[in-house]
Amino acid sequence: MTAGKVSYRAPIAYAAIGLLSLIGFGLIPPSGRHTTFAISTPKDLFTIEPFTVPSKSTAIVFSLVALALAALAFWAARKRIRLGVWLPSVFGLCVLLAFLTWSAADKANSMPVTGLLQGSLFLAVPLVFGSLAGVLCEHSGIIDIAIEGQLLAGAFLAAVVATMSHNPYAGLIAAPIAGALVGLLLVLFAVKYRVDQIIVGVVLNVLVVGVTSYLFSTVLTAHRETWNTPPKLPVLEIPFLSRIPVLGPVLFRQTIIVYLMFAVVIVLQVMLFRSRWGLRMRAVGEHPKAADTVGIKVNRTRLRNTVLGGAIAGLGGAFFTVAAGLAFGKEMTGGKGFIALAAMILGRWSPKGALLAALLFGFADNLQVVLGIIGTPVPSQLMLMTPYLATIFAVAGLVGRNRPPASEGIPYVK
Amino acid sequence: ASAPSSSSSASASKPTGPAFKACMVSDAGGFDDKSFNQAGFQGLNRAVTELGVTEAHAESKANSDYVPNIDNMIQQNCDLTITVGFLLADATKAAATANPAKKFAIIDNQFYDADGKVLAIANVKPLLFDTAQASYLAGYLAAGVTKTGKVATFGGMQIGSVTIFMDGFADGVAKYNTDNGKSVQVLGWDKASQKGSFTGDFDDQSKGQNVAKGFIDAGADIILPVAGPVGLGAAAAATAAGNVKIIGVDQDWYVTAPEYKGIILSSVLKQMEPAVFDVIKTTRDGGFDATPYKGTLVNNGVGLAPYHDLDSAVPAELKAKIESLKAQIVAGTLTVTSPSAP
Amino acid sequence: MRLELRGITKRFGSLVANDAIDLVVEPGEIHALLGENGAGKSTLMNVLYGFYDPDAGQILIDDKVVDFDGPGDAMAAGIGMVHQHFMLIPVFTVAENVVLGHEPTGVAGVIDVAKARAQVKEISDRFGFHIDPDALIEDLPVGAQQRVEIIKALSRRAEVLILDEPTAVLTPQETDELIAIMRQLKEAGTSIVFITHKLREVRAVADQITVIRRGAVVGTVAPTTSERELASMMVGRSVELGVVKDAATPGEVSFSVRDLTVIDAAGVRQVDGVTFDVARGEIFAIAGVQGNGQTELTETILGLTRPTSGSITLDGEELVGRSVKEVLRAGVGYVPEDRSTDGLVSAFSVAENLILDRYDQEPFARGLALDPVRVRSSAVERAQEFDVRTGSVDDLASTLSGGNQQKVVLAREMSRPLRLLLASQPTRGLDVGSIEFVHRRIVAERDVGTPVLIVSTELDEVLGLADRIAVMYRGRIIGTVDAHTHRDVLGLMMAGVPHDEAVAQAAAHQTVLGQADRAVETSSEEDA
Amino acid sequence: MPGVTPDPQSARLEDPAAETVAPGRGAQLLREITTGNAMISVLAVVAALFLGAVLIGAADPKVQNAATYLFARPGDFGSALWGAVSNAYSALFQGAVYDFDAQTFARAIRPLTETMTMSVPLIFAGLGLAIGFRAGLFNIGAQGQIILGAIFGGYIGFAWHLPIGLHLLLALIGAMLGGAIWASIAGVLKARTGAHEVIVTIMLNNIALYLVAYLLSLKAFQRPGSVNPISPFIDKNAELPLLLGSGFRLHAGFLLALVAAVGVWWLMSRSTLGFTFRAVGANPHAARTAGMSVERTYIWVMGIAGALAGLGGAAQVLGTERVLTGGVAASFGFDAITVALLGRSKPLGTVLAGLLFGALRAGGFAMQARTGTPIDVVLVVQSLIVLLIAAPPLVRSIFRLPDPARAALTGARA
Ligand SMILES: Nc1ncnc2c1ncn2[C@@H]1O[C@H](COP(=O)(O)OP(=O)(O)OP(=O)(O)O)[C@@H](O)[C@H]1O
Ligand SMILES: Nc1ncnc2c1ncn2[C@@H]1O[C@H](COP(=O)(O)OP(=O)(O)OP(=O)(O)O)[C@@H](O)[C@H]1O
Ligand SMILES: [Mg+2]
Ligand SMILES: [Mg+2]
Repeated sequence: MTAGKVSYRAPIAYAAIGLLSLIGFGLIPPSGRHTTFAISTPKDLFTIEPFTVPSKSTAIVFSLVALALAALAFWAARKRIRLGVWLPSVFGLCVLLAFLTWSAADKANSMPVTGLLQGSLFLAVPLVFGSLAGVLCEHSGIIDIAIEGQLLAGAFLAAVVATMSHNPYAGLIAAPIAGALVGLLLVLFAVKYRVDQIIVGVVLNVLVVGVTSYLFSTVLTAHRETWNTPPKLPVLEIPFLSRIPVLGPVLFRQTIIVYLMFAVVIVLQVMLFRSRWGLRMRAVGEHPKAADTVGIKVNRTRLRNTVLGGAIAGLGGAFFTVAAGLAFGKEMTGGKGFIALAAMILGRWSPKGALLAALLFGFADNLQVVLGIIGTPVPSQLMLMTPYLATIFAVAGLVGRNRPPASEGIPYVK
Repeated sequence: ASAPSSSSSASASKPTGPAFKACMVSDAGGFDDKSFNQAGFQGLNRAVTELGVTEAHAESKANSDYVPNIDNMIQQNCDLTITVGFLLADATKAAATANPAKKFAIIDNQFYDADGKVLAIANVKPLLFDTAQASYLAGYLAAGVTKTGKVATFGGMQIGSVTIFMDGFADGVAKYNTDNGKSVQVLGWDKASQKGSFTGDFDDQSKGQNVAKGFIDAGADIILPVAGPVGLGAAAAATAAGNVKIIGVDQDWYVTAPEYKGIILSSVLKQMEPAVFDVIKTTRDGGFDATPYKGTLVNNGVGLAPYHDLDSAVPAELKAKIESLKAQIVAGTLTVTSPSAP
Repeated sequence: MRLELRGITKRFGSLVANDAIDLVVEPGEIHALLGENGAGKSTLMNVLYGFYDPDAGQILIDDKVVDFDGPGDAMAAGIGMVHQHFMLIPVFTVAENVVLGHEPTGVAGVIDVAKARAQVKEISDRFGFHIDPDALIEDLPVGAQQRVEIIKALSRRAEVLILDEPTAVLTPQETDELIAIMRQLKEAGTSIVFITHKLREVRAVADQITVIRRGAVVGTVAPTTSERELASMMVGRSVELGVVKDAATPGEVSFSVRDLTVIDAAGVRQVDGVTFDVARGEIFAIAGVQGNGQTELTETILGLTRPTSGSITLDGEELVGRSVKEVLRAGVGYVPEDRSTDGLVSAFSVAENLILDRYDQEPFARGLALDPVRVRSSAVERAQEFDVRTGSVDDLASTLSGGNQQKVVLAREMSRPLRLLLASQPTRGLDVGSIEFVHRRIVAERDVGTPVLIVSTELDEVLGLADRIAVMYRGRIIGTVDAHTHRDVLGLMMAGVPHDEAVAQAAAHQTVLGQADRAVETSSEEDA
Repeated sequence: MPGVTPDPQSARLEDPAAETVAPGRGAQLLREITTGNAMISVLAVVAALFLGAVLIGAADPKVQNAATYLFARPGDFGSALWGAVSNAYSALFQGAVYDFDAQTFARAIRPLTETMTMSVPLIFAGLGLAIGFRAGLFNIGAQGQIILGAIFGGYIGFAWHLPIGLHLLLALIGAMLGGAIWASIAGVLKARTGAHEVIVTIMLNNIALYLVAYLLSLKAFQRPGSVNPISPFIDKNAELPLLLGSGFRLHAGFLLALVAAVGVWWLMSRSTLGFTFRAVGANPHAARTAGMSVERTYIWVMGIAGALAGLGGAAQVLGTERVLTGGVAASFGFDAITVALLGRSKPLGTVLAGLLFGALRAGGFAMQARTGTPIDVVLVVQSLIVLLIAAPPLVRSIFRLPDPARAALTGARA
């Protein structure tokens, strides 16, 4: 028998990936190729000129750093020392940079670093809102499969209200109402009638698709000008900050919905784990009977938080229409609600985690787009798999077992 | 509103001859897909108003819906059933064989036998569009108008009726480059290897927006999105970027998406509405024949939409050159090829 | 505060859990509520605590009728309750659990953690609990969880404190401390309702004893009533209180554990070089406070956990490295410490539970096919033999009372030829009647020559059943003693005091229950 | 009853059902029907149809028109509404069960056979999911597993040319294998790394979609001479034979589905493997303590669930569609979640729920074609039916039926 239960799974994975990176991106490709990275955007404070690096040696260097980190992980596992999240993060970054260097080698177009990050955030926005909704619902004990429906309902109402009022901000206020309504239906059926929460969620998604598509084909299409030409939310540039290279365009040159997203993540992260409201909600999701015995109204708590969760997802729905400046379209959320659900689990039911998981997915998705743009030999259908493969890899390789709120999905009966 | 008199409400049907029923089955995109289902459906509606025919229509949500929807149309005694898209080909063929007395038309599909030879079915009329011809002109146009030397195109899903646009576009740009010794670059599609950028579906407009933004970041200033409603996302991205133009597809986006009219350079027209209208009209008048209709620049079945507001952005000699290219294609001295061409 | 319950009736469907119960708790009184499993004690208290609405009857506080709409109202009225099954949230810290429902908050409802911590510390210090306010509940041993529950109730300034079977999980010393706390609270004017099955404890602390049987009050008596009398009031017949058994006739050693060490994922040595032997026809008991490595030890023997080093042999065969299935097939009968999570599938019928570890073997299965007729007929036999009280063997295990559930586990594990019986907490939560039965069966298994290994935190059980006793502390066996060792000595050893020192300390300082024990011994001598 | 003293109070506390003889299987079924589960389902459909009527009325141009002069001639509105709704629902019935307007008997009963045809993939996939649900695995990957089954079964079907009998058999086995492999990925990852099956199956669904799109872009999967993503026809020898001749689409897949349902019943309630599945689902700790391998069970369960879903895919390519396309799975995999849950994860329930969904689909086509009711309204009506069937208490309160909760409590102990 070897030393007890020390797990070498992660170090082995790191080593294997590092090695693959070294061979695949570094050693095998021909030498003499160059990769250009573009950093700056026109409005930046100062310009960082696109710079070119020799592809092969750069990839080798990054891979070697990754391998060194793998060795460190082995050592730490042996000594039973816990290394923080920085290790997987830095490791991932190194492998990624090796990969980017390899994939953009000798391309006519440079690798647009800022655009890559900007797009990642853009694609992540609805996922973040969706998973935050899931976080709220599940912490109070309700499984929210209806995120997709909440996003779609939010997108719909935001478009209609913004069009009617000629004010995108009005749409932003309306969207949460639509999402909350879906949340209300969910919690009503789940709590009052004790219907299996997954059935309700799945069915509500269909219901929302049905209702919005119906209204779209009838009302919205017939009178497009009056109903479905939402004005776009303006981009609010934060003075000075928005002109910092890379960070500025990514973080500070956004519409209000992105700022709201960060605000909601921070507020929820704090409130969920530090406030009375959060404590009570989590108590209800973990052990409703215990909550009941200290005088917390279990079902009322579930109701409120599921509705609130729905509202947050609804707000995320506004992203598809008023924030993006698009008219509503049938089923325009395209399955993002399910990805959001996955992001919530991947983020271990925490707002912070949801943000990171959504960003990971957004990044993988946008990487695929950017590679498509600068030209890639891989067929489009296979490229489109990237974000899903990345997510599976993340959940299987990095995250592993995680624990949902203990009482989710179970109706509370005294 | 006031109540109509009871006599008029009793006789709602139009008094024209023996009733002719024209029907249509959409593919999974639905009739408001901002693309060929919608255009075809407009043709049907025009036939109802102008010819007084009766109609029935069924929207499909999935591949499994085609057979039952077509069958229901037959049960509805449709004289002519128009099916939209190659995915309905097998179902249409089966229904046509089982119901030789009924007439059918199918958009964007040609039948082949087991050896890959074109197959004619006596009661099915294929309605085909060689959109590569029109997008060839669009490519030439884009290459002539671009300031950055980069133009782009992307698709919804990688299927023939999408990539045919992209093939023509790429060839048009290439032609411009050879004619003028320039090196305008096409992002998002490589005709030779048939590889490029796709959003993966025809629903999620934000993906189109993101892809377009990627192109814009990479320096493209004219984009041809071949992705139905997802293309509107590209228009939104172009609007946000400021100096980027869009070339629409299928219909004239200047008309169908007026909120973006300021950036619509032109559109690659696929004239399904008149084609559908015509086939209904001739069938009603007893003139049905199964020879494929092929929309080309010759018969104006495909074409390039007017430049509208951006007319001034197109130099006169470029306009002239495009006209002459069109004439050459019409005359047959210039052929536009695509692996996906009908 | 004077508390009175008048004519409380509570039904669950057609089951009358409380039938017109009257009860008066005077201010500053320790009132014991005694009754068998399922007698309706917890139900009554849950009514009092506002958790259930009674179907009939009234609650009076200081002679005024009150109407509770939920536990919140009851708490506001000064009633606190420590539930039988702890109402603690495993993933929360102690402080969070304590303040839940009445959180001290600052801006925007953010909890004032410092204040919460201080609250815990203050009460913890007052009673000498030694509870870290920032510890997670799931990391705490049950005894500590219990103290958290008490802190929780006290932090709301309860004037009436209901303790529902608080001693079921405590060591004698801990029980002693609890009794001291109860007395301390009583001094301060708090009334206490104290629920238990343990007659010894009742007689040691109660001012009044009310006995409940099958939902109705049998009588209220003084603590001077003899144990035998109380037991027969509870059960409705006379019961044997001690374990009746002949002296052991140990054969050769057949089960040995050598230098067994288990280090868990977090690097903690849960089992630390444990060595012992069990002979045929001998009951070897491992005593110890919960959380001292017993769980890991039994799980390692069963093959659920891989040891870091050491060996386990049964009749000379090495068990380390074998799967659970192989260990069971080698003839190990295993009664897990927690029947509801590890012993039973509550959504399965009694019959299915009776074949849980043999469902794929003859005669229950042929190839892939189960033989439902055999399964059922064998289940009927087992149920009869082990006196499992159920309507039918097709009933779900979840509908059985805890005692009967435990009998199902025993019936399953003891109905095949065994080469080792390994039972953890075999009678946890059972009433006197069921305990008597379970003990008889274990002794019978010993008497046919099976080595028996009992792991128990219950001193009475260890003392009554065992032929030899080992005490486990922090993963080590700190001493092996014979079955006649005094409970106070064992109690001290369970707290980590080595044997010799324990003997000395015990002589100098007797526990309340130890004293009660001696009193019983002398009185029964007088009886005789 | 053994060992109970004849105490007058004991009758009250002891199980009252102990006196009655345990009812046999037949009596139990009878009781289930008479205690109103069937009744509730019927009423649920009635209530849902009533709610749907509102939408149908709102969608109907005649009704809209009459509504504009509602107060002038309310009778018009009433008759228009009645006309629209009765037409729509009779079309639904005629499309799903029996077409009394049909010229021939064959045409008249064709709808029923269509319903059965539509139900085949739902039953297959639903059975697979049901096994997972009972083993505690929330597999929502039926969509991807259907696709993989269709790819494998379809490829063998059109690319190989084998003797009659053997060809079909191999194609079916291939489909099972395809589905099983796909599902096992989630099973293995869960067993080995603890990766949450919900995330993995969602991701695998998306990957499968792109995988089939990719394969269909290859010459090997396309028809000769065509570049469209559509496969050649399945060989005659690999087709699932039609049951009622060429006038009907009903094929042997339906019988296979019924056989599969019986098989699943046997597996789950009469086999040792099913015993393990149920034990692991109900209490993995106890299962592990009893010597079962929880990890191996996860892999088995997913494998079998995937094989069943794969058969669903085979039923589509080899039976109903007879070609492989990218959309071969339609939304069967998602609908199957509701089918399985609505059928309470029991084989008979799943078959019945599958037939209900099949009927709603088949009827939906007729409703759309005959009355012009938008297909989205059909979706809405469908989801309402499911919600109401799943929520008996709601139906009871709508129809003011007595609450049988008390009776049920005593019933449950029997
Ligand atoms: N929520 C409930 N639903 C149905 N029956 C219940 C419920 N709670 C308790 N009972 C039943 O009521 C009776 C009394 O239970 P109660 O928990 O009050 O017993 P107890 O005296 O506390 O027993 P123990 O000593 O085991 O704690 C039991 O038969 C029990 O099964
Ligand atoms: N949910 C229920 N519905 C109906 N009857 C129940 C239910 N739960 C328990 N019972 C019945 O109530 C009686 C006592 O069960 P319970 O589990 O409450 O006992 P208990 O008080 O916990 O006993 P033990 O001390 O042995 O654990 C049993 O006869 C059981 O059949
Ligand atoms: Mg109990
Ligand atoms: Mg109790």
